Amino acid sequence: MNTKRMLSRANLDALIRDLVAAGTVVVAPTHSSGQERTGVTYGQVQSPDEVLLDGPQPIRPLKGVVFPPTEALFRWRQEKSAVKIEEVPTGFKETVVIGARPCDAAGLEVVDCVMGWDFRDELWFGRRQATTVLAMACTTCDESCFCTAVGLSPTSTRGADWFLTPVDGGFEVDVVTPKGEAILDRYKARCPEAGGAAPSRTAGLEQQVRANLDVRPDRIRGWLETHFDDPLWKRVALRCHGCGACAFVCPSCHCFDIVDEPDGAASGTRRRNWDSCQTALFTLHGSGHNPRKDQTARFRQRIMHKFSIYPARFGEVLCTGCGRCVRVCAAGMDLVSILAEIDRAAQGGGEA
Amino acid sequence: MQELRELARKLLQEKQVSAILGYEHGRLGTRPAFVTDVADCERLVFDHRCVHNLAAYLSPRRTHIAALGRLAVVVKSCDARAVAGLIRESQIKREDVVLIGVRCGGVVRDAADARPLSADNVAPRCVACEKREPTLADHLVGEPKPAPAGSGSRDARLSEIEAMSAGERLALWMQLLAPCTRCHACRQVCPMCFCERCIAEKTQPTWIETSPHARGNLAWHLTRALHLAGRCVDCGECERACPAQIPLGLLNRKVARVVADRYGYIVADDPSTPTPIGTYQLDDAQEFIQ
Amino acid sequence: MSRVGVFICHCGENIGRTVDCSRVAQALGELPGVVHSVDYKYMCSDPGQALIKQAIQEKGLDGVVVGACSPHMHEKTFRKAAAGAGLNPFLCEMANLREHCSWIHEDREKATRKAVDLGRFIVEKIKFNRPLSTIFIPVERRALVIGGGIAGIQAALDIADGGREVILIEKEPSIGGHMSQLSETFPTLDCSQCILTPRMVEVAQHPHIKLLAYSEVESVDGYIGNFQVKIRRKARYVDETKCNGCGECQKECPNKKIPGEFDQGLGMRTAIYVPFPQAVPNIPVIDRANCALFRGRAKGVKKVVCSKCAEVCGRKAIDFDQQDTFVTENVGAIVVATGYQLYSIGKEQDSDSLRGYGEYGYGAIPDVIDGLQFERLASASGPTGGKILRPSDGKEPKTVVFLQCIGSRDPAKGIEYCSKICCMYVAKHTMLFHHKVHDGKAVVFYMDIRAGGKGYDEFVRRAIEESHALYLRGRVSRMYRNGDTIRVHGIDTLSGEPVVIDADMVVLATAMRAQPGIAALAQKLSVSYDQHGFLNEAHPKLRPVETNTAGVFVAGACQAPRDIPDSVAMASATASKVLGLFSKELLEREPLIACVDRLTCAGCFHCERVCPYGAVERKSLMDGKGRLIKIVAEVNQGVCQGCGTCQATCPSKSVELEGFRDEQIYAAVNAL
Amino acid sequence: MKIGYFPGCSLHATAREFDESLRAVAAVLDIDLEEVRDWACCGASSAHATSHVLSVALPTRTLALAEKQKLDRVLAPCAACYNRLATARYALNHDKKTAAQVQSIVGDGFNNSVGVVSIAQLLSEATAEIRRQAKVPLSGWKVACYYGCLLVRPPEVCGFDDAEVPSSLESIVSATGATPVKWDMSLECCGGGFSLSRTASVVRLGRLILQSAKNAGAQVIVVACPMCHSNLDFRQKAMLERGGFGDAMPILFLSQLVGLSIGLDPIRLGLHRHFVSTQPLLDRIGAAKPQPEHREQA
Amino acid sequence: MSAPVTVGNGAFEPSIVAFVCNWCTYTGADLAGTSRILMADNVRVIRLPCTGRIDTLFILKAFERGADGVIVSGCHPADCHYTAGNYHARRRFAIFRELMNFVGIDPRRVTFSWVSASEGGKWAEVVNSTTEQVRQLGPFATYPEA
Repeated sequence: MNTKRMLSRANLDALIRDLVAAGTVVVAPTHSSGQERTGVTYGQVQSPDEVLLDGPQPIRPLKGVVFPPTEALFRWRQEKSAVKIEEVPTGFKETVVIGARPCDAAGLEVVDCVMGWDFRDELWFGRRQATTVLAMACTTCDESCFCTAVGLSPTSTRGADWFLTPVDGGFEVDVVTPKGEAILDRYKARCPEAGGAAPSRTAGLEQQVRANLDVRPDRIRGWLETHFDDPLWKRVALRCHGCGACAFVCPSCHCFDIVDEPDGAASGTRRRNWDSCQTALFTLHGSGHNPRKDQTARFRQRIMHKFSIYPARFGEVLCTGCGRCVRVCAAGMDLVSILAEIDRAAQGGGEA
Repeated sequence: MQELRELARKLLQEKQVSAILGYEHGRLGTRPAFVTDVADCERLVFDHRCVHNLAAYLSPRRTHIAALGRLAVVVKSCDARAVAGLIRESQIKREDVVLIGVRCGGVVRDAADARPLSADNVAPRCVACEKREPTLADHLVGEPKPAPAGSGSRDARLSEIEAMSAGERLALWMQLLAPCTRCHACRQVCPMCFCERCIAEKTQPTWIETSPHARGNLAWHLTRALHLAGRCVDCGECERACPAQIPLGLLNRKVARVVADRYGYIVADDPSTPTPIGTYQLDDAQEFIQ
Repeated sequence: MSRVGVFICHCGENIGRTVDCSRVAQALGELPGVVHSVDYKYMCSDPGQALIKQAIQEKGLDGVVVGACSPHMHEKTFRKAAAGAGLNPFLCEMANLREHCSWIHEDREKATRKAVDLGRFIVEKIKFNRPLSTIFIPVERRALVIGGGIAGIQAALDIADGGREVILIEKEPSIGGHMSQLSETFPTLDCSQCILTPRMVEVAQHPHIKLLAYSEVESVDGYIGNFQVKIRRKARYVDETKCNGCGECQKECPNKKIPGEFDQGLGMRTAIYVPFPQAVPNIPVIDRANCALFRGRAKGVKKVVCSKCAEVCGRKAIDFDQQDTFVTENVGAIVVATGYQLYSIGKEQDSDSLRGYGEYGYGAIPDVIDGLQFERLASASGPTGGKILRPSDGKEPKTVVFLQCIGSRDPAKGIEYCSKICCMYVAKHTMLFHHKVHDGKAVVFYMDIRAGGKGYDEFVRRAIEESHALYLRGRVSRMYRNGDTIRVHGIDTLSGEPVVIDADMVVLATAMRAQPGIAALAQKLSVSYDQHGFLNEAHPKLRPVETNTAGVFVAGACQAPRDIPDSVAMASATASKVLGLFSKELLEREPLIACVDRLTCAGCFHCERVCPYGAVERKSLMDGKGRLIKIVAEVNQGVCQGCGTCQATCPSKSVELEGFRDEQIYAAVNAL
Repeated sequence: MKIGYFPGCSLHATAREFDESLRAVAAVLDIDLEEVRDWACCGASSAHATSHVLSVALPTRTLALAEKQKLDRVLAPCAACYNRLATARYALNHDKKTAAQVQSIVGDGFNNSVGVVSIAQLLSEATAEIRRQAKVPLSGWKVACYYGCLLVRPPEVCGFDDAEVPSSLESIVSATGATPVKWDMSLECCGGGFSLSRTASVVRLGRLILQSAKNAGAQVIVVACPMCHSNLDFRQKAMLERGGFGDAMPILFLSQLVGLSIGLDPIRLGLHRHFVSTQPLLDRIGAAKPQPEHREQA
Repeated sequence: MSAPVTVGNGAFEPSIVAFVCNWCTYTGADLAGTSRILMADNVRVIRLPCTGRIDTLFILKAFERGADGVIVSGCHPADCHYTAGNYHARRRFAIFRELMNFVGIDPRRVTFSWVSASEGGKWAEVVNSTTEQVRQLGPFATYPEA
């Protein structure tokens, strides 16, 4: 395996048409349609010209494709003396993602750990199985990106089935997984064996990202494990509104809430919806007691979970450095500088 | 700028307040700053990138901030309206906060936008803004600033939508609300959304479904706009915070205009004015009632 | 899981005819949580109620839904039945299958389906009903009576005789009201003062009555059982504790030419005066506007212009520097008996909605007077000592024309209502006139004769047959001086002939109007009033002396035009209401009121702003160490009337109206 | 100030002096009377007795013309004309059915925007100016102001002054320096249109009015209605013949009294056209003797 | 008033919820009943103490639960049993209605009316006219199945 292949832009377009024609759901970065403010987001496309491969990073992560913001778990009906449960049809449609960012692709694999841990989340894995990810090396980055600080890079192939590297005239294709092979088998004609290695257009990007933040996750984890009550938390959390937008745009945040929604007096649907640990309600007990009583505790929880707790349990940092939380934060919370500060502290540098 | 820092130092030195809530330049753009140390007053800035409405931090629900003690807050006129709202609705007492009013020449749409203020990056509400310095303030700093350049017709889009057919409007809003994931960032950053328990979180009964589907989203955004009737201070934070980039300002503006047209009520930074909800006139228009 | 019982009533054929009751019972029986569902011919009948009681006991129901008529009809009946079987009455509700279904639809199929829906709403709702218990509020067993006319006097005496303390306040210097001005009273022609004065004295001497004359209500706080009333005691400039009512001061007062209010301007009084000899309390008051001293002071004259009254007062009771004082009284009930004023006839009116009768020359022609003025002329204690003499020249009038319905029943003049008493007192006037001027001729122009009441019509007949009053059915177009007579142009609509009469005197039976300033008082009491300023009773038929504010009652002409018997009857009715209220130390209230969830209340107090009754109070929540956690809203159970406006307004729904809590309404809507 | 002018038939015939004096006075008071072009009879006093629609349509036509002429108000000096015009305007606003019928007659495009003004209203607006212009002192003149039945009634139609105790004429008379007397008959009917058909009644009613005015000490009666004027002036001889009260009493049009007070020539004011001589009045102010033109009595 | 609606060959029959105050409109509806005034059978009445208690959330929920139309009715101004509940409701619904319209929910689906305890006839008219109105507008289909 791992033979390099060449996919011309024209062939990519053709491939997309083939997939659409074959009834496969094709998801790719595209203009967020019908919005007042135009942005780029992952969305289902019907034709190649909707696809934006060299635009900015999509505003929302890829996780929605395998983990929708809301999904029905089952319907219930209360009868005279019993409650009847009806499964909701969950046919996982075959989906191909084209042009996924490495940080998004990696995100899926990172979350696999928890989804397959003590309880195997069939909904997650069902969609994972049906989804083939053709990731693509980044061609742009900004000062919020820090994938290199969490062991990834603009060219990392984690979580990708194919990895596309933009070259003149098209893309160099690395087929990374058997699932990738399967797609290849079907569409071999579209991507012939590559000739001599074409020059990648992604050179230098990695250095740029590293310049944003150059830290060691293990150092950070070490500090976190011993600084639960560090004054840093109070200070950095002050400006946090607890809006949770960071979690909702995060490719690795995966917490959800489960609600029963009646659609009548005696029937309804149980759904699960994205949730965020940044809101007070997240940990509010029925008694009215809240173990995470203020934003300091909630913000700390987020960092702890991503850089200490999750790594401790799964050996994975629950962050892929996509930088969305930094871009989206209304209060200018900047994970990059916070991690930098922690890393300095970990090296005995103390506060910045 | 120096004027602001001097004042901040004075307030801290004289122990009038234990912290200054203002703005600083972060790594990426301007952001809220909490200054408790006289030396840090140097960090304080005020310029066209200070978009945030700091009044949101004054809600008694922000226990980690209340813990700081008595605050001095830097307020633009729109922020002062929010402070007035909090006083009017008994959330804070006027004497519990020192208000540093700043003369404002408009701010940018996006705090990360480093460009100088211009017609293409100015926040639309600032162009129409008629009040460039707060009345509700203990101190007033900065030189009077001119109105920012830009097209004055911030409600052009509103009128466009009003001109559509009901069907078109419904289709439009279904599309606009579709990307909402119900993160409720709009609520969290809103200085007037200070409820102890938001109606959207009340589960017995669940008037507003928390699921980000058409039902839940419509119920939420309509109710939110209604709750802000005569209360929205038009600071644009909700729209700015929305990760899905939903134009929430349209809904708020619509309601604000209804309230102004029907009841001649404009939200101002005067805590003593009664809100249009909670008051009534015997001869309020009732053309819609049979 | 709930254990709801459903009972569908056929109401004989009333429901059964269009609604298939057994099908409804069966369908509702299918619903989760319904453990019992039957239909029956007459649920309200004793056997019907027995069915319910039996089921409650045998099946241990925790909710009862009766599908029958309107809850306005039988909710109380069935709740009582449920309570009889040991179920909390508030766990019983009705579905309206008659007024809202069987009576307004014909299609049996669709009516039946609708009936099932209506039933389902209530079944789902009742699953969230909560057992509620009556609320008890302590009662301050003292009453305030506002107004010292015959109604106020009667109410005060009845309450006091019932053994409860009464504070009676009167804005004039003396109690007695309009009745004290009357000569005789219909239909018995007994002397008004003869029957009134003893009652006035009784008030003054009653151990349980505290009389505050020359006083007005400043403000009212609190609620039924617990009112705090601030009372302004207007300065008399006479020390009540010293004055013994000898009257020397009035003899000395140099200004003796002031038209007296009590004589309706027909007689004169002094600047320091007692309104009338039998006044209670018999203590004079100085009329600042007409007293030389105070007029001087008003002009800034330093020296004492006149102090004759003070000089002659043996007890040194005159105090020119007296100021208004305030007292606050705690009372449990308030009786409003502020009475009426007369419609003013002239062109000038105190309200834009009113028009006068310029064509009658009232004011311009001295011998055109109103009914109350005639009372004074006819009264033995009046300016003419009871002789009927006309104001212009003191001659005895031979021909007197009486006009009824002046203002009353005349929308063009702004008063649609009938003043009720005019027909009777005009008849009385004609008799008094006939008795005193035997060769006199009384002519009455009337629109209709309204003499309903015991002995009333007979009275009018006597006026016509024995006193030979000429009754003409018609109106008068205009009147003007003709020599020393008044030419009256009218029409007799029965003969269809225009009538011209040269009268020596004309008496106008003017409309009864609410007292000026009644609106202000009503607002202090938060009692509603109609467009004419008459106070609204809680229910025109069934709660005639109560108001929409619990604990505030109305008696007499402040509620509508009333004659003396009516006013006295109302007064006694209010007294019995008050005594009933005072019969227990604790007051019982229906528990369907609002209640705040302190945990989630954010203390924005929108509820406080919308509450029509000011029932929302501010409550500080402290932690264990006595530190303030937050200030939240709290509903005063005594004041809340249960409208629920607070709940609809509360952004976080932290206030719930018992009986109509969000969960109950949601469940009903959910059952759609 | 410009205002539309609707003289009506009588001001072109029996009440020429009303027209003349009014125009003369208006000129001095700086009131620009613009006659409504092609105006027609207002319908009084027979139309409303025969056909309601006609009685509204006739005045409406005139109002429509005035509207076309861009006039916002029209003055109808004759009390009857004023009453018909005002009544029509009121009917159009309050009686949809009639309005529709009339619309179909006068045609569309009429917005009923033209106000209708009586002479009493017009001059009571101008009292300040009258005072300013008053040259000839009429002090000592005792004037009975006679409104008749149409000038301020019905109130909902006229909407100015009190229908039972009016005061506008008095205010104008006071402005001229003369003294209005208080009397009882200022609103009584003069017999109006019955002048010819039931002369006896007119004479009877007229006597009551004269009598009352005399009793109140009036020396002259001021009227604002051609019909009242002809009844009280032209029929006064007959009234006097019944005896009972001494000399004749001059009957002046409101505009004539105002004219005299601002020093206009009695001839221009048409004072020579009256049956009851106005000379005694003129003597008191030493005005030139107008040449009475010869007229046959009917 | 019109005859009761009859099932016309599966033609669309709107489902309408009425939120009414206990003192005026509910009693008025009772009067319509006692007067045997026939009316459309599409309306289901939910009784509340006062229009002041009627929440905009009720209306939204009714639509979510498949109502095609809603009626909100209470005491005429100055008639409120609680003196002012209806005045507050009037403002609440004035604003709600315009916002609803702004997001494209046809305001003709929601009838607001004052119906007094003596206006049984008016209640029947409100019921019939609203039913007819909503029937013309067709089923309410704002919510694509979530």
